Amino acid sequence: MPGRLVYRTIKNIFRTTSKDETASQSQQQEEKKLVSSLESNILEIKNSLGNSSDLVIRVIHIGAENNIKIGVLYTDGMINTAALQDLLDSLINKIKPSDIVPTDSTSLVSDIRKNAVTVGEVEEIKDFNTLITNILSGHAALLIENEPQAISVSIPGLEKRGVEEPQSATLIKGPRDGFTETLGTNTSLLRRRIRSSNLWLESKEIGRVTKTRVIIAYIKGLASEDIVKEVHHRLDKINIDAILETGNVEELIQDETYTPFPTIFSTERPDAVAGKLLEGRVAILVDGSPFVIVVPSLMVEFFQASEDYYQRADIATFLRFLRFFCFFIALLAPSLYIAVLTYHQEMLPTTLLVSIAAQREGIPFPAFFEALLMELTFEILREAGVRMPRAVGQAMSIVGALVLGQAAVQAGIVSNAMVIVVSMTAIANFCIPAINLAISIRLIRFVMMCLAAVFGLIGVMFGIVLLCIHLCTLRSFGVPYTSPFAPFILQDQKDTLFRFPLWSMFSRPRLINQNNVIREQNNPTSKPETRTGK
Amino acid sequence: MKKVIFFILFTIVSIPTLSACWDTREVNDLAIAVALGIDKSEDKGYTVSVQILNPSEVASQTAGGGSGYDTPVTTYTSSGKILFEAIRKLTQQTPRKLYLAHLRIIVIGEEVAKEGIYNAIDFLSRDPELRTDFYIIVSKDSKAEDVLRILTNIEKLPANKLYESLEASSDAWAVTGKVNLNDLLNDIVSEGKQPVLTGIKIKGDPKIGTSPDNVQSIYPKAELVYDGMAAFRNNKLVGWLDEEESKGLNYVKGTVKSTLIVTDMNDGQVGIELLKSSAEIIPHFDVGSTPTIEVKITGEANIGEVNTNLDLLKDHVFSELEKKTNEKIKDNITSAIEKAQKEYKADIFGFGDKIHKEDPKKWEEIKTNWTEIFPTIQVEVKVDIKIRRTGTITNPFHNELSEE
Amino acid sequence: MLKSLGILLIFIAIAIFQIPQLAKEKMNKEIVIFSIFMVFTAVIAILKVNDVPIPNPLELIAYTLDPILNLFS
Amino acid sequence: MEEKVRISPFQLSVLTILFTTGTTFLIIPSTMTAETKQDAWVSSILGIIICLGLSYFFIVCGREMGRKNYIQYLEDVYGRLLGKMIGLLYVFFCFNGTAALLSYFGFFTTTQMLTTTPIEVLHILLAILIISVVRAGLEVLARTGELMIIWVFLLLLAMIVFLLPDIQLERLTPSFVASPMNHTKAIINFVAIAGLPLVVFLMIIPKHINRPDLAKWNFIAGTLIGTGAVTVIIVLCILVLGASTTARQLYPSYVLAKTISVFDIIQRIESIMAGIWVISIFFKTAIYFYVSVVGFAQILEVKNYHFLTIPMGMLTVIFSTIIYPNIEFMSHWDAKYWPPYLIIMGFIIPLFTLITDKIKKRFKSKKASNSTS
Repeated sequence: MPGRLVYRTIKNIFRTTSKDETASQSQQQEEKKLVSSLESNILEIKNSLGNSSDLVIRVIHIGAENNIKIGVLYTDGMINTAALQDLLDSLINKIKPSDIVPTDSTSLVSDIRKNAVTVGEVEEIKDFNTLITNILSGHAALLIENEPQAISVSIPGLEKRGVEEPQSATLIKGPRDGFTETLGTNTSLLRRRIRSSNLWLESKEIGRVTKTRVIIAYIKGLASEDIVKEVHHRLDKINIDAILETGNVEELIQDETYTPFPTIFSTERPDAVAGKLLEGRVAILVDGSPFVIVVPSLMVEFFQASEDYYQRADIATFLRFLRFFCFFIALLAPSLYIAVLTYHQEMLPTTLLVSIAAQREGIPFPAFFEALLMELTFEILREAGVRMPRAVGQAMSIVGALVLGQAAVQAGIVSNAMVIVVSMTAIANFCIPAINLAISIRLIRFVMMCLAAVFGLIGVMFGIVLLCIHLCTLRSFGVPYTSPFAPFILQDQKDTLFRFPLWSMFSRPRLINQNNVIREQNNPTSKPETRTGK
Repeated sequence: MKKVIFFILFTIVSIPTLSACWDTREVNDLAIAVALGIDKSEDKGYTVSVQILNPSEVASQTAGGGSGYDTPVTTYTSSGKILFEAIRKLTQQTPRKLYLAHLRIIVIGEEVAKEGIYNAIDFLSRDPELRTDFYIIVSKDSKAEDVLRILTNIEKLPANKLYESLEASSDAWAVTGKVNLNDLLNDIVSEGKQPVLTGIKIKGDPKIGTSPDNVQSIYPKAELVYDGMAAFRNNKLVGWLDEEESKGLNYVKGTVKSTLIVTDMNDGQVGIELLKSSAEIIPHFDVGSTPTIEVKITGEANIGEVNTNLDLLKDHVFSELEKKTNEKIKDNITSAIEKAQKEYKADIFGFGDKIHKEDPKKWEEIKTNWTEIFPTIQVEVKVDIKIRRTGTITNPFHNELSEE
Repeated sequence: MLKSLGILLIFIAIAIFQIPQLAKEKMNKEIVIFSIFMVFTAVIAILKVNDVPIPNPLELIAYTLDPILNLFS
Repeated sequence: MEEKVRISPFQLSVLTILFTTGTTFLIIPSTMTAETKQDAWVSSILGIIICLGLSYFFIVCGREMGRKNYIQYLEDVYGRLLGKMIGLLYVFFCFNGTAALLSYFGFFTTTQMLTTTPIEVLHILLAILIISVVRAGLEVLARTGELMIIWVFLLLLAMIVFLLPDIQLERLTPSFVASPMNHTKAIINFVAIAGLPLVVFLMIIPKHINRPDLAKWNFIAGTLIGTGAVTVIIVLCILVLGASTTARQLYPSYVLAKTISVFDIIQRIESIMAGIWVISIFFKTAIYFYVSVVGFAQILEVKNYHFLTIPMGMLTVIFSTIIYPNIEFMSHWDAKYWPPYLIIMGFIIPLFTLITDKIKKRFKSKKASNSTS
């Protein structure tokens, strides 16, 4: 059993390191209370932040004889300066000397809190750790001389991007706002669309170091309690130092890691998220990322663009079909080409066979390597195109199209037909609205090509069956990934391959939503009453 | 963990398989055969000739281009005791691996046809590479080998030329028959029907036909022409039907899509274009043990050409034309039937089959000596063609000319 | 010889991955059954690769069915 | 061993359809037309009726079984030892079935598509599929079936539509000439290949069905659709190829696909049409394999069956090359021994078990009523 041994040791190595880290972390976090001396409090904070340059400390005197020393601490750039100005103004001007009785120690803090602080959320804090965390997340801390507690005023004012059109999912018809990196903005975008008291937003903090705020959004009564519970459970289980993007959360809570398919839907579009919430799904928003993930998600969702719902039903259905078709092209075109060209030449009409044979005359590679070469070249081109500065893009396409396409054909390295197949595959790949699914297809395509090279069409069929088996084993938060095709649910077919008119989609997806299935009632077609010809 | 096991299993299996791709054949490593000829060789075996196309020449867009002319096809010949041996032996000559899936046409030499085509057919239907969608024809007065050596114009591939012109002549002139492997097999196996195959003839000098000169001149010195049909009995060729008889045969078989019938009328000719026709074979069993057969042809026709002085719009003209057309068709059919009955004793019309279908019990009785009975049976032919339209003009110009 | 070795390797690889799984769930009986089964299969596989004739199960069925069929005919 | 997986009645129908059509599509047209020529469609329709009766019979058996699978039930009826021995017969049957189907797949692909590929590799290929799907469980198998059956039916539909121009109705004549003896033989063949193997579903119904009350009609409908599709293929073979050509072919429906030619564009697509057979053979093999593994696990009384899949799968691969040494043996065995074997396994044993159980139950209830009164 050496395998097990290796597995154990590796596991142990990982475990020990993580234990050490948590241990050191918890040592640091030992409760440290504030003391009454303002000086030493400030010093302590300064020290624990390592004299950080973005920590701003102002000491002001207020009160009747300017005898109360107050320290104001905040992080530069994390707070709203206008609000801070207001706060300082009111501290200095509004508090009349008579209001403050320096001897009454208990009421001093609450006095200031009641009278002077007019903005933001206010807390009273007694230990350093919380205080420091607050300072670092956009609070201004007020430390008062001779008081062993501090007032923390929330006046966050981050530099933020405005609401812009999302880059990853553009559309022609439909709302153009997209999520931003700010959590508050994102929740407000959702709230604006669903003005219901049933839209519940539950907050969590994940990441031992980053302490990222994560919000679980769902509609009470629509979302299945089990799934909400499961989401909480899975998020609570996360024990990691940093959450920097939604992708991190996604990877940590998904059902199955060893799959190229995305089992969690993520989008930049608030309208898409709102729509999914209304189907009874649960959204997870992560601070610092414009992507929101929605669970549970099914495979068909990755073929649905939010524009589908803003367009006529028949056109949307056509587009859906087109996308499914493109899915198959993107997945299979090169492998079918290889299979037909190396195993099933009889499938080509004689004239086509002759012209391909003539093209391939003098090409040194077998069809498989030719295809592999072109596909890899294209993947490289694409990857380079994504990471490149915009300005170079033009040059890139010239290099790609002319140098690699034209020249390679003329040099007799690849055949024209192969270039056509590869470009068709690439274009088809772009038709799939969800990028994460499109990427997984790119991966599987290579496997298919290998199978086609070894067994021809039988190999491709083998690959398809294997793919289906794999898809059927997948689940997203307990919901079978391939539903509503398998298990087949007739009512849910209205929003899969087809997009039925909205009035006919009166039920929510069955497997996701068991409690409140009916969307609308007594609302047949919205035909006007037939007019009598008067 | 499950996935890991699976992955490892998969790689273990796929590594040896990837390194050996058993059935791969690259397109550019194939010698694509488009036509196959089967002849007798001197030593009782078969000679096989294969027409292989030359992809770069066929696919080249600009003809010539200064680089000179390569023939679009090359024909190789080899012989062996059985067909398969001869084909495998061909690899000694062909530059690449022979690939037979794209065969368009198979030419059976007259000699082979006279000796029997069973052996040839067995290989053709057994080999998985071969398909069944090629046509089978018989070379007339020449070897199949020579037929495959003639270069053709316009259709660069002679095999394609043969294929296309067989289709065209069968559809528009109805003197040839499109027979593919499945049809042939069914006919050979069937007790009440004998196969017929279209014949191909070389018109002109076969020697010149093999050189590019043939296609570079506006008037080809050697041409491939379909000529009549070959009647078989028990898979052996017994004789040929000429053009008219072939047409008659096709009428009875119901395979006439469209054809032209020329009738004499008022010291001129009228061309009747047959548009659709259907045939019905009705066996009767009332008199004695030998059945009689009634053949009924019905159809519709147009007037296609009038080379005589004729007032088409008079009411009796159409019926007269119809009568003459019917007679003409009937002549064709009876001459074909007579030839089949008297000369070849081969039931190429499938009368026996029809009897089998209509009255299986009776057929059981006469099945064994059908070959003897067939020449004696009475065949009654009834033709009923209706002429419907006159084309885009009514009366011919002749009428006005003669008035002057 | 090389083939037999390869087969052994495959079987060992599978055992290495399957047995820890069973051990994790404390299925000792299953481990025993699995091992016996694997050894049996490996032996058959090696015999097969070395062209040792292996009885055909269908022959067994045919052998038992023959008397019944004779009864009817 | 306790499995809690449940499939829906619809999924049961899907599996039944795929199970009845697998291999049947490929081989039955030639065996049927060999016996009854152009009347094969008559015997296959009679065969359908018998198959429906059989599937009803299996449902009746299933009703008696309650929430047990067939092998548990056998142990119940005959006692532990005898029950296990009879159960072992079924495991043996399914094991042979799996190996034979792998062999069928190998013969088919090496004959028609990949002529020089070693047959073992193709066996291993299919074995990988069935091992992975059976490891994943019945639910995944059923769901995969739902995904794939659409393609099978689309391809089948395409084949029928594309072949419509080639149909010659007169190939069906002369009709009703085959002798009753030939009909009986053909029907026995049909039932033995399409109907009787359904006995393996006793391992699935009613135990693994989430709504056993609905399963009855779904099972019967599945049988009807499956055998109906087979009949359609038989009729199509006769109409397009003719009875004698069909009977002569090893795989007539593949030749059928070869003849497709519409507008000179949709032609030569038999390699795609092969998908029908590959998919349905895959499911039939997978179900056989599932039953053999689960049955074996049941007999050994182990906690789960998953660990048995790989060793048993490998054993099947080895035996798949032994079980049919050549096509001649295959056709001989299938013609002579398969029907009686299946009649014993698929009809006589279940019937006997059912009767024994009924008698036992009556006896028990009498005893019980006697003791109470």
